[in-house]
Amino acid sequence: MSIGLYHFLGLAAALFSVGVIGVVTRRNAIGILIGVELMLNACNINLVAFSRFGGGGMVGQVFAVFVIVLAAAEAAVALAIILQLFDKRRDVDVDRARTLRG
Amino acid sequence: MLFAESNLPELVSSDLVNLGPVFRHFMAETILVLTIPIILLVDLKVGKERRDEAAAKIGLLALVTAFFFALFQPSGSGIVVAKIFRADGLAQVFRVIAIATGMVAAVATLRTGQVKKGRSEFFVLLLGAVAGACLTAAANDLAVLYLAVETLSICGYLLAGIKKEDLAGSEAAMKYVIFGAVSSCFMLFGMSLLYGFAGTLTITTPEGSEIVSLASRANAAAGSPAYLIALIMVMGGFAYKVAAAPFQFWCPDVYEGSPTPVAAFLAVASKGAGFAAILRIVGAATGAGSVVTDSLAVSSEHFRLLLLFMAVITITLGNVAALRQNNSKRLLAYSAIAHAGYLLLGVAVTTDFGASAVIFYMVVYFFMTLGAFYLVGIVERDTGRTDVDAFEGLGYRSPWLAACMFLFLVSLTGLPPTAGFVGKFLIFKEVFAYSGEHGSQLFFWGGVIGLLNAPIGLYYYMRFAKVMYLCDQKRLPEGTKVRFAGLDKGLMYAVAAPVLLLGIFFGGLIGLAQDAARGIFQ
Amino acid sequence: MLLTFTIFAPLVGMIAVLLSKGDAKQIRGIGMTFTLITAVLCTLVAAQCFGLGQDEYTLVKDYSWIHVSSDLDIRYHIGVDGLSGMLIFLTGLLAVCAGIASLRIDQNVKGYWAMFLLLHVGVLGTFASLDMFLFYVFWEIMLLPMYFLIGIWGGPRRMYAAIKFFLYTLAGSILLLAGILVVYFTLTSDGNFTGNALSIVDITNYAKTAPGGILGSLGAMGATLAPWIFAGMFIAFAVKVPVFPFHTWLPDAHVEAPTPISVILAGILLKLGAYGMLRINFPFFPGVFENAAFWIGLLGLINIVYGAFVAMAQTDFKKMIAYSSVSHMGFVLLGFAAMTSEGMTGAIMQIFNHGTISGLLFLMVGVVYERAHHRDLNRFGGLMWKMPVFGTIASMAMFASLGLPSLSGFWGEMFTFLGSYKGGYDGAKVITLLALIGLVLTAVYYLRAIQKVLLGKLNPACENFADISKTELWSMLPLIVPTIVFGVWPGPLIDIFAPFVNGILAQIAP
Amino acid sequence: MEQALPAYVPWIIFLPAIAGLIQQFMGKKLPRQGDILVIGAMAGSLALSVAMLFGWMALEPGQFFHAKMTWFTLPNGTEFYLGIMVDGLTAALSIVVTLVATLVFLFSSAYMKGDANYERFFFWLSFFGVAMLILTLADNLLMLFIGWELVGLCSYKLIGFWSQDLANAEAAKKAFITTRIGDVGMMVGILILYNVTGSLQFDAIYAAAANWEGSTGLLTMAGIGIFLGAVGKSAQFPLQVWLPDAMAGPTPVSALIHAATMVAAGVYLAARMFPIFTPDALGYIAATGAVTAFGAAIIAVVQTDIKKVLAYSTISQLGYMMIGVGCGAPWAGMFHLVTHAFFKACLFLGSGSVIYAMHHAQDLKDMGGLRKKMPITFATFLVATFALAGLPFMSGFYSKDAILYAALGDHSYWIFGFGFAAAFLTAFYMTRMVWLCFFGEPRNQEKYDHAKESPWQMTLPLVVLAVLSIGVIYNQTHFADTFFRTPAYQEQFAKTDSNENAYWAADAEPPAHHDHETWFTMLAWTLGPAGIGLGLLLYARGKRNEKSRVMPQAMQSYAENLAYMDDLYLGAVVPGFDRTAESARWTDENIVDGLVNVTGRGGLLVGDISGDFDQVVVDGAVTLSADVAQGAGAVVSTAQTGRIRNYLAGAIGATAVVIVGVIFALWIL
Repeated sequence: MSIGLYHFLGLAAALFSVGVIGVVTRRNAIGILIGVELMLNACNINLVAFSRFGGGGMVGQVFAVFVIVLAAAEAAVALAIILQLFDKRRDVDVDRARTLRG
Repeated sequence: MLFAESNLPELVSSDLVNLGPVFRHFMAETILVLTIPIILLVDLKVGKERRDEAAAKIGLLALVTAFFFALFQPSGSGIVVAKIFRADGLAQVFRVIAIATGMVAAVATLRTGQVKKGRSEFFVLLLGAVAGACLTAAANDLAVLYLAVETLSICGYLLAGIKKEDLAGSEAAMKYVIFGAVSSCFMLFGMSLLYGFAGTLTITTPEGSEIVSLASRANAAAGSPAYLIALIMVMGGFAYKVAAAPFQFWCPDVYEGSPTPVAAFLAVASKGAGFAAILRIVGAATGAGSVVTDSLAVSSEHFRLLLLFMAVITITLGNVAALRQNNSKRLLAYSAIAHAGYLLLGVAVTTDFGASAVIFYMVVYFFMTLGAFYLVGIVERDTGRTDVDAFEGLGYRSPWLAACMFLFLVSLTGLPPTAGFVGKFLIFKEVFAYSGEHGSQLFFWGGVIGLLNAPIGLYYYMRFAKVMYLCDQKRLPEGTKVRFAGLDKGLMYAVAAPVLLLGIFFGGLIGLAQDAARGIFQ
Repeated sequence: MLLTFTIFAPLVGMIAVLLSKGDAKQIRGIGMTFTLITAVLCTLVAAQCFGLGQDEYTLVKDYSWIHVSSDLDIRYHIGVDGLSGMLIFLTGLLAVCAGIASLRIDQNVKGYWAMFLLLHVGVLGTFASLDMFLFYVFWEIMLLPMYFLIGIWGGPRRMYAAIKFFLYTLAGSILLLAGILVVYFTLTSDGNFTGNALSIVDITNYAKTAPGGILGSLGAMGATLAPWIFAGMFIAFAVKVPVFPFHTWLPDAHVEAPTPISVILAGILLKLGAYGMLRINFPFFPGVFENAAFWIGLLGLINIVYGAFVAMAQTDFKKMIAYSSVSHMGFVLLGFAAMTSEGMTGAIMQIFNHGTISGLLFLMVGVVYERAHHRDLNRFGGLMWKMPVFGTIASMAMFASLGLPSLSGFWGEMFTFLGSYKGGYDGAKVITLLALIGLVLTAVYYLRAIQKVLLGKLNPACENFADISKTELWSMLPLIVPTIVFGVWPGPLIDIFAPFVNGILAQIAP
Repeated sequence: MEQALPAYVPWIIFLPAIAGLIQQFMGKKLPRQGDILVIGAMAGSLALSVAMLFGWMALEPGQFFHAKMTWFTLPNGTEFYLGIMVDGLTAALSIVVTLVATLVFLFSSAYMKGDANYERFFFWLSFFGVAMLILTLADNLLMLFIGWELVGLCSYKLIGFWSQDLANAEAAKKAFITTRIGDVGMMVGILILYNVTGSLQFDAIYAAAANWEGSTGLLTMAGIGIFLGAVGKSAQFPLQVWLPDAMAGPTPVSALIHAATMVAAGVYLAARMFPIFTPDALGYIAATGAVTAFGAAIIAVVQTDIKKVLAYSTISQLGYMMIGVGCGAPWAGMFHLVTHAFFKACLFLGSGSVIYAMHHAQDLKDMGGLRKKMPITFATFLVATFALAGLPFMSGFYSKDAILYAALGDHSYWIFGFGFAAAFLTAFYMTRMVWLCFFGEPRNQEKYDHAKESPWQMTLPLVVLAVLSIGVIYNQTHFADTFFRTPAYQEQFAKTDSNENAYWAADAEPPAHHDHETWFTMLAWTLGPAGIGLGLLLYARGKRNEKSRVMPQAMQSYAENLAYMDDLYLGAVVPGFDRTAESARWTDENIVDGLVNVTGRGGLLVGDISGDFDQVVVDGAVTLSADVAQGAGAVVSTAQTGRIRNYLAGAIGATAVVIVGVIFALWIL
């Protein structure tokens, strides 16, 4: 059997789920960010797969490229913010940062 | 056959090459974007002591000019720029709102001395965020929409944490960014699926007389659950932007943590942008313009109900949670959540009238929420407190400030003769009308529950009124008199006047909103 | 224009008060002037309302306010018939009394008069509007000034009372809004309905003919919905009336509110509830009303007896009178439920006369409170000998309230009973006979009050009480006169609202 | 049938009304504080009503004066009238009212001299006159009811005239409320009648009753309802408790209101509504009358307060009148009303004169031997006593006799028995009182020495009334004939099976008194003397005084405890009501209000703890919805843990649930 669209979709879904689980289970901010990256890449797989197999044309792949770029930017910002927090709190456990609540 | 037949996108198409239309229809955005490098350059060149105010001057100037361009640049429901933007009324309204919010936020920051140093940074981010919001409102292509939203978000993350020395600020920023990143992933995944179904990223394109939308491209497939799931995930992303359940958690913390003007900006501008996008996506996805096939009708019916539940839950959640708050920023945050719910109620109806009601409400919301936040900012500046009791006796110590605040609160509660009432009236009118025409009991009870939330709202909004007026005048706290003069005063009057006037003469705005909403749904 | 002037005269007054730079004295002057102007205009309006035809309105003004589409056409549509004319007259009357009584308010005078006048804008507007949107707007406008008047100038627990009043009424009016909206959307999508879906007049007329009521076009859903909407609106108005079990805000509000505000509250605001029922609730849903008549009558009975019992147990003078209001407004419901000419007449007479009498009673309490600074019935005694004029008027007021013939309170009860016994629903007779107990109970608590306050040995604590002053007397006169005149000669009162009664009976009990 | 009303008749009401108005507003300034004005006005209406009486007597049998004008019209066109109807009843009663009133006013001008509120007293007196005359002349139930309530008001005000003393105020309140209870019954009657008739005019009601569609039970109910009103006003069993207390008022008031006129109004009402009474209703009335007549008579025997004795005797006599009405001889009842009015007023005024002489001592223990000191009072008192005791040739003899005979004719023998015993007791206790008061040795020498005959304003009325107590001036047999010629009655008489009235059907000669059976006549003749004899036997020897026991123990204590009625009411009924009220209040503040703000209480507690009372009181004062909300609010804000991961879990979890739900619902199902 040849690898078809649905395999890619399945892979993407799986990857996304893995990312989600990572995000929810990690206490470490960096870990969460990694989870986010996984999810983003799942999306990219979707886009590319659709544009390859479906009638989507090139736009999907272009979109994917944009996503990659944005992911980088987002990650950078996120890291910056987390570092800022780290300066004050000296740990990256997001759960301990809970002065704002209620 | 799962996919519509492909039409190869000419990405580098002729009408993108000649940038004429872009500039004609997007002068405001262009100005904002171009100002960013200018500010950065100035920041490099100008001496340390003068760079802050220089940045402030330039930034404000840019915002003001952009505002006027936004007001007067041509727009029309048919106009599509380079396939990826629409310069229709919807874009127009929300773009104006976004820029105006940016202006007020900037002024507030300066007046309340929130950001002492690193102003250039602040203005760069602010302009970026505003530009992002504008483009979000105008985007007609999933990719562009994503880019715009992310621009808005990323700037927003940094704005929330703009006070580096402040722990709360940093924590707020952290929560904001993580929550934002995750939910944007949901949005993106949903988008990718939509792209798969429709085979295009274009949301709606007017082809001759009738409008071709995502849904119509995906026609047969639109009935499938997967399509619905895609929509849900996209909505997840936007729910985060507008702080609607179940993506509302970040909202109170971030508003409380971040500087008040920033909170105001997030509460108004990015919520507005979010709703613009929601209107477009939902409109397109429930088959605007296309011949609505049965399968599509079914799935959009399901989607409608989901939106209804989402809205009702959001309203109740926000109102109920607000009851317990003593921090005015937190309280306003929950009220912002509740209002997101009201707006969603208008979206859930998925008619042009519903959309117009949403637009109307958004405009009103812009005035009253911005005003409330601004006043909170002033009180915070002079008393250093953000809890509700900081307002004690203001009705007698600075009566006009109190009067404005009271007006905003009454409007937020939704009592006549203020604009807030008219907004709620229009939205619930549409809800009940829908339940009537489609004989939908669910919508009827949804409407009733929504209405019954008003007394709860009244209860916590009136807490302000209580501390401001019903305090024992004999023993007013010897707190410093809250200064309410000059620009603050002028600005607040300018914001308060419409809240009252639109409550009495709202015909014009309704007309405007209906023009703007034409063609979003059919 | 007369009507418009009447509605907005107080608003002008309010602005004048707010803008005036004068001291308390001048502000009182301005406020009082505009109150008097309003009162005069009200009287003129009422004078126009005699001899109208059935379902006929006068002084009608109908301008487009917000015309967005034929779908959404909100109009400034006002007009008066006998009923609203009568109530507008009552408003003017009580405005004067409350105004005079307000002259002694010296804390934050400016704010007080501004709110006081704004309140009347809301009241008059509600009575005059024939467009449901307008009606609702005015209806809500009343809330805020009332909230502040109780909350700022009230007694020790004023905040509690104020917020309670506010929440109850708003919760109610939200249901009203829901009802208005449902009626509105139904009619806009109803082919047979020609007319403005917000116009009270059009809808009332349509309700006569429409098959299956005004929600008929919804078919089965309309049938299920109509009772809900009716109930919702009824609750909205019942809160104001107030009807058991929504009455608990009333005692608190009354006890805390300053005297003039209690007068307005008991004299006018309670009547707004009854008015709303007559103007909107019943005419819109005649069918539902007929089925609900028994329950409404039952609620009336509960109000009468239960309210009287609770009043009997009070030691706070003002609270006792507050509960007596609950009891007396029960007669109004009883009369409505009957669907007979006598019942309706009795109820509406009760609306007017309770307005004047309870106003008088609250002024009385105010007078006592002024001097004693407490309202504990057990700490008075023998005032009759110290303050004869006060004593005479007070006992007159109380006897009027317990329904002594030749004073106006009698007619409302008498005709309510006569009509209610004829009542068109099953169990009317039983309910009426049970309600008769109210006659005795009322006598009991009023005579007790008279005995504790006026009779017996002069309580040494009351040694230095002065008899009522000229001002106080003037503030009561406008209420004493109608109490006696309409007691002896109820004719004019009946004549003014007779056409309305025929109209609504033709509507709800054809 | 109807004859045009003479123009002067309304002035019977107007005169005292005008006098009252003037008195109200400028009483203090008038000469002699306006008493002349009031007395004169009442004398005027006396003259007018005498004229009216003769005017009416000149009419053909069965005719009567009637005039009415529309008062107001209901929306549905039902008209209500101000009307005056003058038939025998009216004529008789208005004479009684105006005459007694005039005399009492005159009496008061001396009795009340120097009272702080002298002019108020006369205002209320003339107000009472107006109300009573409205009641009398009314041609419809509504006006009658209005007058009815107004006399109640006057009685309230006058009983409590000296209400610096709370006891008097209490008595006044008791009177008003007790009668009000009766009025509830009357309202029931009115409602039923109006519901059937659609009008409250007497003629309409008579007509409706004559050919009654609808159940007889209903008509009976209406009748008894109306009668209950009379029970209240005329202090019949079980509502008689207020009348003895009402003696707290000034004695002229007791004479006018609580002996002669107002309490008799009940009998008038019963007679007026006679045509609507079904046999059952009549039976009930007669029974009530009998019980009251006898029960009160027993109590009167043991009273030591001179006014209390008279009060109970009044109750008992009113019972007598009710027997008359109930046994189908309203004319007899009315006849007794008239005679009783005069001699009882005389007795009260006499006692007033005594009290006046004794400086407001009312207890028999302070009296004795007064006949020497105050001869006129004594003489008149004696005459009136004979009348009340029913000695032959005195007015009371004829009227009682007529009533008893009616009872007999009605074949209600136990009632006859009761009335018979009551008559005997009456004679007895009157003798007892007269003796203890006027004969024997003075028991309070000091007071006795100061006592002296009263001024002419007081003695003159006594004389007049005493004269009117002489029976021969009434031609009793023609009384019925004269005073019940209105057709409604004749129909009714035809219906009731009283052979006394049988002749009304075919209007034959009215039955003459002498054709009673001989045994009855004998009985009637001996009854009074027997009672008096017994009285003398017991008291004349001076061994016994007011304290001494004259009856079997059970009866004695029954009488001394006023038939336990007050204990019943004050011990059970009143506290019962109070407890109900109290629990109602409690319910209202805790349950009803509580329902509507549940956590209000909870909030309060929290408030006390947190010390931030007001804040939380207001927080607590929220509607049910907002209350639940409060709780929910707590929940939600605790869900807002501040842990970003919980947030993510919440958001993602919710979305996941929805997605799974969609998949499940749409794909798998």
